[in-house]
Amino acid sequence: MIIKNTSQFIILLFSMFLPYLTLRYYAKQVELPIIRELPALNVIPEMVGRAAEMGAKSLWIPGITSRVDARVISGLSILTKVAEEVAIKGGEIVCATARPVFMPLIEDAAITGYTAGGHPEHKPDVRFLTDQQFAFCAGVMGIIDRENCQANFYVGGWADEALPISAAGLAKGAMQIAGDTNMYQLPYFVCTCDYVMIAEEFLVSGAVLTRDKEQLGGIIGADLLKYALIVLCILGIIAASIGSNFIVQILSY
Amino acid sequence: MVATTIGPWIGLFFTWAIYSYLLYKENIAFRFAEHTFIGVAAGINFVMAMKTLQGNTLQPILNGELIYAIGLILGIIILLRYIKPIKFASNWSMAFYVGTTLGLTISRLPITSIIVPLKSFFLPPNTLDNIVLIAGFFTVLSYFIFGRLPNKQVEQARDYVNRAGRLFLMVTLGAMFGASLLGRFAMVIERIYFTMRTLGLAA
Amino acid sequence: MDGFSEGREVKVMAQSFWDRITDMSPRPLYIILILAIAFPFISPLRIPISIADYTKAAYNFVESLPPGSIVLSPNVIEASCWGECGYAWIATWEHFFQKDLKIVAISLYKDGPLLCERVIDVLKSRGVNVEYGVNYVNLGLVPGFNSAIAAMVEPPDGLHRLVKTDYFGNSINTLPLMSEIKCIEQVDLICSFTSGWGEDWVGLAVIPYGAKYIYSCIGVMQPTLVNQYSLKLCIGGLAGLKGGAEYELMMGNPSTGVKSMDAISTTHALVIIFIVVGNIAMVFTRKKGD
Amino acid sequence: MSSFLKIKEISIAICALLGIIMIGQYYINIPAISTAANYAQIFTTSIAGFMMIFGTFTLLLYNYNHFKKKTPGQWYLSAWTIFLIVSLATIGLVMGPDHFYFAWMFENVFINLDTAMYSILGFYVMAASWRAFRARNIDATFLLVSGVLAALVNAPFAEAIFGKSILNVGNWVMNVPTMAGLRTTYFGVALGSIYVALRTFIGKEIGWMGLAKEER
Repeated sequence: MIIKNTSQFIILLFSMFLPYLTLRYYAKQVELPIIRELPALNVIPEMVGRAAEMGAKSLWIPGITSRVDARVISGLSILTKVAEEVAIKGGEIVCATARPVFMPLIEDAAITGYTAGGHPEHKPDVRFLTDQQFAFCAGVMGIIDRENCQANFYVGGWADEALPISAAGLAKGAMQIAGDTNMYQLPYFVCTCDYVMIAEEFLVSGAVLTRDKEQLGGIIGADLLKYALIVLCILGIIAASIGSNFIVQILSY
Repeated sequence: MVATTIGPWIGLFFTWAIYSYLLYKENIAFRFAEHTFIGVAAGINFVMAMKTLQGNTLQPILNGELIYAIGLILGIIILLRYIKPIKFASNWSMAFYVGTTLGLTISRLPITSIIVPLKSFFLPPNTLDNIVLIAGFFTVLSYFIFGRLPNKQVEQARDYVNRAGRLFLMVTLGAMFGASLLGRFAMVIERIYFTMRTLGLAA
Repeated sequence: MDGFSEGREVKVMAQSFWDRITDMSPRPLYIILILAIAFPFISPLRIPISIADYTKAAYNFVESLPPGSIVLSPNVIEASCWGECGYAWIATWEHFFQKDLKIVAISLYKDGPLLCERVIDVLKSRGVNVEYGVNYVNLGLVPGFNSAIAAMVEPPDGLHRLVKTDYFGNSINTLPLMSEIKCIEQVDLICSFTSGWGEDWVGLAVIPYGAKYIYSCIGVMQPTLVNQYSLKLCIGGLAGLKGGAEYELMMGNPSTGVKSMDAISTTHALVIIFIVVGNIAMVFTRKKGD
Repeated sequence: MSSFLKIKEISIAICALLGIIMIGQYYINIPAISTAANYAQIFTTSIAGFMMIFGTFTLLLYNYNHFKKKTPGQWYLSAWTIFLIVSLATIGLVMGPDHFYFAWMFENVFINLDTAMYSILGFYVMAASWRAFRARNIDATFLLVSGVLAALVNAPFAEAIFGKSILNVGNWVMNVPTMAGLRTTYFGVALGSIYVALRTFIGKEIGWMGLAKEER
């Protein structure tokens, strides 16, 4: 037979093309697919308002990752939302990065947010500190300390600099949100931040904010695959309870 | 017994130049150590890369196996990025690299990350362990389903399921946090042991 | 000062004590950490170490291998992970040489070849019989991660297509050991030292070819090792420094790994005490309604 | 002709073709594909080698600019970095990496620096355990209880003081709820990676083309 590992091949094809089909379907629809409530997005206006009342600043950092991947793109869409809130409620944002190549992207995202908030004339404060991990850590901790940042957003691709920076923000009593797909830095964020977007929840939050119809369509496609996994698991549990491994044989065909 | 050769003492200087950043503040010794680290790392990186290219790409071509020339040409194209007019060519080699790496990764994901973990949940719910495992599967998977269900009541019930799923994730993250302590402290222990051995305070 | 105000005053003083503790500079804590590590090296506590089942499984499988079996030992590890995987590396390789197995070492990250030679130097200083080209070969660096793995395991002679010269520049045709191994089919055991997930070897070698795989990882990857062991994707593994110490104990010659475990005890005890005290401080400062 | 070569569709086609060959190697029973895939993987390792060299040139250029512009407080450090790279590279290539100077620099300078640099986080964890690891909400409470139990499993003193029971509880938490959560996250990661790969093969995801931004 020309096809080997058939069941795996079927799963691969479904995983590749089902989200693409739903993407095409929703691209033609007028309204957006409805996504469940994401608590982190509701907290942003409250955080920025609190910082504005205290006369403090908001701080946005995409982590130290060097590639513009899905995590950084989600982080940028969150920056646009924060900039919109700052334009409405007042206050200021400081954006610090370790990658010069990100700076134009950050400026664009911030200006888009300011314009949406009705203040296109605001100038975003974007700073490139250094590309060395621990020197970047020290730089950001200095900003948190000196410039009293009370609404901190750590959304992007993080590594070992996550703990020292978020702990410094916590020590200043700031409200903090974090988001990353790197499961090894999330435990530190859970302890130091008020809300943490875990793995896919972070990427979806970015898509919801940008109202990207295509990406949201793809997410609905992935949901259908997960429902399929749930059905398969229920059948598997029933099969295991009555002692047959019918499902297991299908999956290893 | 105190270290007799100069090597360990150089290592001691660099170790505590790095730690001076913690115990004191950023200073010239730390920045000197940092730049030494960057320089030596790049030097080793370059030599290792040249050795593998010379041994495993160039050598076979000289021995007559000309198919390896394709790898050599694709590699040289990467270096063309510095020449402005033909900079676009370096994308072809990147495309070759990304296509192979991505294709290999996703070709094995259905078995390693979907079928095998899924089969591990096919358990009769007759023991506590099995019930907790099955509950973990359904609640965490529900947490990662983002489309809102049309039915209001079902969606409210799902909020509680998602809440339980998030707590399962917290236990997983906690275990990773607990295990990471073993890793973090092992590195510090090795540095302190090296320091004591060099100073002759430990065998 | 009536009882009530006195009690309130004590409470205010207690809260300001906790506030001062909370806002304390971290530097004294760094000194405490250094002392907590140095102390057991001066006067060892010798706390008994219990051995994890995946470490026992790895040891017993190596014991069951007949002499002359071939072990493919890849590594994806930075030099900084020496404190974690170094002792496990020395202990496992020493066991392989004791059992007259043959080690083919290949590195997928730049520090690997030099670390392999560092392990061999330690073993030679312990009088282990290492004959280069006969029972040990260092194939040097092959970059590209999963592309390199997929290329070397491919039958009939993937390894000979991928690697033409070893780390010292000798052609592989001049090495007797390399004539005995052409691809994954001649490999009796894969013992991988990695700071990564180890998923590549499972997807590219264990599942397609049924290879036997020991996953020696860094501490933070312990949950991944527990997962692979319970799903029977690996036959055993070593979790960072603790795995190295356990393997040294099973080999019967405790060395640096076992010595360091006392310091693991003191540091872990310190962190747990600080977490508990920190949470108590939080309860007190929260009572102030902040 | 040259403008035709510049279009990015060529790169996307190459990327998709290689992806299909890799998938074909595992799923389609045609020996020719397996051989083609094997050689494609070998060429990828060659490209990876050249990318390492490219990284070193970029670093040399970065430090040379600092040195030429005499950036205050930086230029002499950049000069030292350049000296190290060039000296190690020439000796490593001419005399071979098992030459005394190369091995000595690795053994006494690099390993010590690399380990010291990465061990800094151990100090941060110790300081943070004091101020940051607080059970401020239910999520953090579950995380800290599970984290402390996992730490007690790894630390020999726990069994010496609390006996075998603490080990059993810790191992149960590590083997049952943790595995349930960890394995279920694999599904999301796998589906996400497969979907991103498809978007890359059809040209919607071109972040990797960062090398030549003009042609995006």
